[in-house]
Amino acid sequence: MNTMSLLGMFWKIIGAIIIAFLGVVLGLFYKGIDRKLAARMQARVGPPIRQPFMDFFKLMIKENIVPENAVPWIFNGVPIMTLVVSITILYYMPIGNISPLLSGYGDIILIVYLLTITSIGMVVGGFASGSPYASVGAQREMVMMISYELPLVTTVIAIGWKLSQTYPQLNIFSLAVINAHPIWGLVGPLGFAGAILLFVTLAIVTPGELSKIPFDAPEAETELAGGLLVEYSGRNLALFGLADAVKMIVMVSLTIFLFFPYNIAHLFALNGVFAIIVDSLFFLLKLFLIIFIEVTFIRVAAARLKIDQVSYAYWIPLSIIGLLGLALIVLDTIIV
Amino acid sequence: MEYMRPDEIVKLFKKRLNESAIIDSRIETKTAGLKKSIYSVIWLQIRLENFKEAIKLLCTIQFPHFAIISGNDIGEEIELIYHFSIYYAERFKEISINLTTRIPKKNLKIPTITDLIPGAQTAEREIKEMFGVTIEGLPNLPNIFLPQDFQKGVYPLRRDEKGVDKTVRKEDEVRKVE
Amino acid sequence: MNLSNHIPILIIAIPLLAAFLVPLIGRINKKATGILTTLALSVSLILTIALAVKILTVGPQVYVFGATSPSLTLPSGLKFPIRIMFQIDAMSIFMGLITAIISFVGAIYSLAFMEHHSGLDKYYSLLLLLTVGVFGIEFTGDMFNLFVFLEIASIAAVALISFRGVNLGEPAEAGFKYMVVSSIAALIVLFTVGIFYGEYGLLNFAALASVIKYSQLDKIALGLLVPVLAMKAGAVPMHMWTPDAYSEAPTPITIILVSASQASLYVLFRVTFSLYNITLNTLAVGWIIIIFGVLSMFIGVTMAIIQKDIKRLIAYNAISQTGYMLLGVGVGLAVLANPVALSTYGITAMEGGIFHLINHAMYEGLLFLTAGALFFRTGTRDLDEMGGLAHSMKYTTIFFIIGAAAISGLPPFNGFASKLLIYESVYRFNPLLSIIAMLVSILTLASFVKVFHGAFLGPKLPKFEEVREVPQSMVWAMVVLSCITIFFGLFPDLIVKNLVHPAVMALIEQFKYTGTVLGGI
Amino acid sequence: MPTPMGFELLKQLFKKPGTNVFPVTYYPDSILKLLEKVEKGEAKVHPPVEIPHKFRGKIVYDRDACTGCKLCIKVCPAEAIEFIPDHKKIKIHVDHCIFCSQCNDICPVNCLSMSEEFLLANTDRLSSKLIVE
Amino acid sequence: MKLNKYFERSLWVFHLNTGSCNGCDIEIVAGLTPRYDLERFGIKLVGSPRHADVLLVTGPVTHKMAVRAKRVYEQTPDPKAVIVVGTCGTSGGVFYDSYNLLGSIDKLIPVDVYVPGCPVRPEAVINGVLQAWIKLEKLREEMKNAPVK
Amino acid sequence: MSKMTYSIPIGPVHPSLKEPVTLNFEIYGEHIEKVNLAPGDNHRGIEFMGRQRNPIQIIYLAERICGICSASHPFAFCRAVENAAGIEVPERAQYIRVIIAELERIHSHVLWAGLAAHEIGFDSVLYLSWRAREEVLDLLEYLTGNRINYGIFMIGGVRRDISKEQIPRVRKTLDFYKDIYSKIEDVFLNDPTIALRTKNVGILTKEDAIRLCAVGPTARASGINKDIRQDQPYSAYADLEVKAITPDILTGVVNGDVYDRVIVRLLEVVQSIQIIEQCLDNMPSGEIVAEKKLVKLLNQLKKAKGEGIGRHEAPRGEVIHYVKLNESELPEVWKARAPTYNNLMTWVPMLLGQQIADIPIVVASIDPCIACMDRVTILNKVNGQKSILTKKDLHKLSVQKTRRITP
Repeated sequence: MNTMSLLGMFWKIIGAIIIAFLGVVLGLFYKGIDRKLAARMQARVGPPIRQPFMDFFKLMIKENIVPENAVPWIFNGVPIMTLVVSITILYYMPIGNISPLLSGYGDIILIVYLLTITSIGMVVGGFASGSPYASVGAQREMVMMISYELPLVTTVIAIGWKLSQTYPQLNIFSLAVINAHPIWGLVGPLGFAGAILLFVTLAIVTPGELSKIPFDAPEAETELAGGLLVEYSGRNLALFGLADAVKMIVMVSLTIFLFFPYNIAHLFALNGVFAIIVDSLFFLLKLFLIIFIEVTFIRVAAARLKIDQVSYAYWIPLSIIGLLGLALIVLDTIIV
Repeated sequence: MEYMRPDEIVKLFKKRLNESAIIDSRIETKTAGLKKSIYSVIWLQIRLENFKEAIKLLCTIQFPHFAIISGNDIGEEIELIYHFSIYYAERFKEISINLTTRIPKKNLKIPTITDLIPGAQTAEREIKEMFGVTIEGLPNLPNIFLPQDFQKGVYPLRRDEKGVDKTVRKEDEVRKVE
Repeated sequence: MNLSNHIPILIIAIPLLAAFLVPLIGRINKKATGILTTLALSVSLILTIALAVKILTVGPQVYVFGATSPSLTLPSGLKFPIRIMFQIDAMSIFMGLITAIISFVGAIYSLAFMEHHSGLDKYYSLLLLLTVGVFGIEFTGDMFNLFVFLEIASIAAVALISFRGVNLGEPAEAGFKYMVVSSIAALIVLFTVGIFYGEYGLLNFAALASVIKYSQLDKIALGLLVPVLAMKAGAVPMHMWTPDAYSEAPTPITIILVSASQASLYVLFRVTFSLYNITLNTLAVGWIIIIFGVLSMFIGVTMAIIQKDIKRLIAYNAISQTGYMLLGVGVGLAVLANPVALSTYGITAMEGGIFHLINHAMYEGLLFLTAGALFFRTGTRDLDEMGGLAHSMKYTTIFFIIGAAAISGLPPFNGFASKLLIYESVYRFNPLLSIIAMLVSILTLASFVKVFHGAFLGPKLPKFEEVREVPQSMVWAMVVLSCITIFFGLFPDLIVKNLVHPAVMALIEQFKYTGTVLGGI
Repeated sequence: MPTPMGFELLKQLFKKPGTNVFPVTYYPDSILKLLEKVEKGEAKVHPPVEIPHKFRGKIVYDRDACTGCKLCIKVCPAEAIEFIPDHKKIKIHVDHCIFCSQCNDICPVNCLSMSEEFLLANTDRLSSKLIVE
Repeated sequence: MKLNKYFERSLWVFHLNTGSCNGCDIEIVAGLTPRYDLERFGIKLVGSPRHADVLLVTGPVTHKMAVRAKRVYEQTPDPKAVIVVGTCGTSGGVFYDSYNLLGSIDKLIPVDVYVPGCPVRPEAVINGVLQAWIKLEKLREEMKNAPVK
Repeated sequence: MSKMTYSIPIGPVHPSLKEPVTLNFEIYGEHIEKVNLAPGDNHRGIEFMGRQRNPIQIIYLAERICGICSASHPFAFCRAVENAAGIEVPERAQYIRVIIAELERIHSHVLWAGLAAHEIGFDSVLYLSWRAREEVLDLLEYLTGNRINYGIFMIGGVRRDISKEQIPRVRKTLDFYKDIYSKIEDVFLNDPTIALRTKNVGILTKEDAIRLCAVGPTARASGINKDIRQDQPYSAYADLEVKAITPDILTGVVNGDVYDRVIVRLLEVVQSIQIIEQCLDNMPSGEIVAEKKLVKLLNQLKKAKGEGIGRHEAPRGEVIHYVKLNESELPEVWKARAPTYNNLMTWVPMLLGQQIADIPIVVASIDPCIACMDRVTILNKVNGQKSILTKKDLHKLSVQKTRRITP
């Protein structure tokens, strides 16, 4: 990195800007779709798909109130930090067959940590607001973060390990590599089952990571009046909204990279620009499907769980599922 | 004890409490529906001294369902009506019993019934706050309805000088008059 | 015979001299003591850096006291190193750097922090002695001097831990605990010295390493050394002394104590790698160390989360961080005998562990310093007492955030760099290890969010109305550490390539180590 | 989720939503322009859910029939009706009216009746739209 | 106070009951349900006044709630609008002549739109929102012509 | 504050409450240590107003005690006045009254089901059930002329008849409910997440229910099969076979938790449908009101002297009105008691030991009607003498609490 030519740097910056822009736009766009679909499932017309954009622009002109108990520079800094971090994650993500902007050692672990930072951002923001509701919300977010970390990490490590067994010399944790070698191809029947378990784990971690129903205890509308965002208004709220949107993209693409990194361009013997276009489109399609399954549908088809139920669900059953998946994959490798 | 008809209940009261205790008693029977099926309401007016034992007696018949206490400011006295119903949970059996008693304004005191029927607490506190009746034996709880800083000695449902005198008239009286 | 050959002794000698000068100066002027100490330590810092450059470019250096060659020719014509000597290779100087930086920072910090205490002259001379001891442990080339320096350090440390007053309960207790622990350690070391001398008639590491044959006695020696050194390093389950000592000692001392424990960690590595190396059953010993590591990580952090005393909390986290180093190096040791595994991930793991050593010293120091700053202003270490300090102590808050982020391994701070190395190598040895490691760092994060919320966030408390930012010197001390923290975080490959990797290699390649001494013979 | 609700939702996804899109489906580009168009009759506003016969909407007053008997004032629960002594007529303040139509029932000459208009939102509660006389 | 055309396209609503009889409240909620679905217009019920753009106030103001209502109004960040739903909020309706009522809400906080009705039908609520849109758009026009300072 | 409990005020303005009421909780960890009710935010002094109005005006006042029970209060009030003045209500009117009351019950219970789902964050169910609810509202509008606050009750009868040609429409709606009902029941009783949130939450034992004089579904869910329509049948109920619904009808056991209350309400919807159908089947012909001429009625009431109570089983439980007429235009006493007035006290045993997350659903589970409940209270100040902490203290305490529960 530090030995990078000036031109390369320049291009990277351009790319960074583009990706940031794309990420935000896509995020809001998919949020719109999510809301629309949810509405349709509830037999409503629902808001227009561009609604999230309007919400954003509206919030940008709203007055930005800082409660007197809050520590202003933290209170205002956190939303920006959260947004920046979640955009940074995008730079490590290959889209279709376009290689990621940044890449180095263990991107995926880096991503896991960056995701943590976004959650921590919310937590600190909540605490910084100095309202009891926000504090309770922040504590819940904290508890949840710790709870879903184990299953998430298990999934990531398990897949990395499998790859490392097959290709010892590759730089395993770089997403590009994982993207290039789908897990399903590497494992036998046992491992296949394991991989499925791992997918389930990740699919259930995702709504928690995005704190969507049934895991939205931290922001429980009817209990905590908006939870850790209760004191936020105007610009800060808008930024949090963006961060949330981007985070959704990130989490879902994570699922895609780990489990469905397939491209279709080569099927049509395409190459060059067309390949890129086709694959990107295909990627968007995958994004849409996974979002529908992991976010929208679960969101509308479940009631909110209590925090202790959430934490139990992640610590015990889900962790067990994850570890089981790992065990199966290991077994698969040892036996074969 | 076994089911008693309204008149039997009144008799029971007359028997258990001494004659003078029951100032006035009447049994209403009402009909309903096409079949003109009958249900009855008992009105008993009881001397203040015997009031508590009347309630006790009532409780011996069956743990009564306590509804509410109505109050009325009649000149020198305040009339309280305790609305009960017994023999509920059985078709056509339920009987409403209304125990009336009058408290002289000189000495507004009445024993609490919360020791027998905890559910009556809200109602008693309400009466206390609305009519300034001292409920003896009711733990001195904070006002449930009136604020702490509510004007002392003002009891909204009183008709005498202790009631709220000026009320906020409809806000655009003025407009109307013009 | 230019001066540069004498740097090693100078590094030790200057603080030592200063240590004896300080009381004299103290008679004239209290203030001067601090200044003198700082000067002395700064000089030795500069020298250390110079030496580091030399060693990393030229190669290991052997400094023999009172002669040019360590060896002494017996009438029989047999040659073996017998003289007192320092043997400084990449690993030792790596440790030396840590100590130099930390002690220097500690000295600066003390200037303001200890201002209002009495008996400053004692304090400073003890501080210097402690530093000398630590330096010695890291530089010495033979077992016996190891014991000597160990003792020097321990005694100084004990005095310093209970410096806040023997009549006060906790400091005395903490000091006593430390005394017991370190004297046991010293005795055991002395015992092993006896064993080795009895068996081989040698004390010099290199010489020993060249002849050691992992006999029954050696096994015993190892079995004695490993736990004892782990204890000195504060690894679970022999960690009971750490929280007390760390939290009760004056903050500048605390951070030097951290580097002292790391020194004994260094000795542990030195013994296992340079002394025994592949002669021993690496897998078994490796696993033992790994288990020490995992236990420390997990128990340390879980204990940390429930603490109310900010310094104790950080201390427990220190324990759990020690676990990471043990884990990384332990994996390295476990696969030492297996060149393929070693080359694919063993070395990376060790790099992670060693790199974490210096990172840990930096951010742990930073955190302790911020904790000290809070104590300095609020006069309490109880989290429930504090609150809303971010309003008034902005810099401290920022430093704390940096430190906390680093210790919980959040990018882009140095903690992440080293932990990443550990994760992405250890999981190949055993995936579960990585999972635990990552989980632990999240828990660490949780514990620090708790501190952050408790101490800094929230409404301004009336009782802390007059609280303001800490004095210059303390701020600067923290600035130094946070700069290093961030720098290491941003350019990890630079550090790893130039500083850490050589150190790791120095550990792994035993023959080099022996060669430097015996080669001259 | 394989819950009853889950299936229900999936079914619903492909059904037509049960929404009555009054007055328009989405927010128009400019509400004022839309209203102009509606004035001109170029655009159409989707009607509300049809209201039943004998719906109690805004009150209608037949000024000539009224005899000024004040019975309506007697029963009006909301004091929405104001008597204007000098010409023995009444004035109904719709912003007070609770649409109980009690006055219609009691009026001896049936000069009061309920219309079907219920979209009474107004930026000024004293506007002439909300006063019937 | 800034305004842009997205403001009225995503009005977030905070529902404030100052002592109403529930009729209007449930009709407001009904307004969100499939039959009427206010979310079509980007209207969404939020839990905290900090997030709100519009206050939907129902009911005659009891003295107790008067304090709250004022506080909520102050907590709501600018720009904001107030829509009174129901007759009793508009003028007091049946609730007059009591010692505990403030009467209509406009005595307390500036009101933009009144929606009489007892209770209002959900369509009437939509109509009220419509009035608010018109008002806002007019306001924007003015600001474009003569930018307020 | 011994165990570092900290206090959270819920309400009067809180998204989980559609009406203002203040509950102060002392929370330890996530668990409720102490509950302190402070109702009265919604008080309008209705009984006081009642003193200055004639009975006909009071009907509409009573109607607006609560918008959701806007048939129950007039029903009870009219019965009270009739008893006091000795007015006989024509049978047809009695039947119409019952039909309206039962339609209201359907509307109220379905509404409640939706809100309950909303409280536990299950908005899809909210939408499902409220979509179903629109049907009955349309019907009520069709019969009475307004969706809510029907204004159909009149002393001595009803104001509008249900004509022959209206009946098919009614039956249509009932059929609609018969099939939508199965769907709703399926969702509520078979959804795992709903079960997770409602089972063994907010338990009210039968003893407590009796001692605290609970009424309505709240009492029935605790196993007291108390229902005025059964115990002391009035109006047309006297001719119908009404049985009080208790959860064991469906499950065989009585737990008295939120889940049981759900069951009771759902079953009562079915019951109401049956009742209405019976009413439609044997609805007698005849007058719909005792005295057509309102002026005459007013005079009659002015002359009347006497007292009477009127009771009615509202969706939420027993409503009881007491009226005393004393030969004057204005009634001397008008006392109204709504079900929530009694049920309010049951919150305390239900909420103790529950979690913060349970508050909304438990509070909602008695289907509170604060508007009803508060009609009598005068001004009220938040949380009596119990020291409600300032925002700062609150924060401070929550800070301490964080230390315990993070993570």
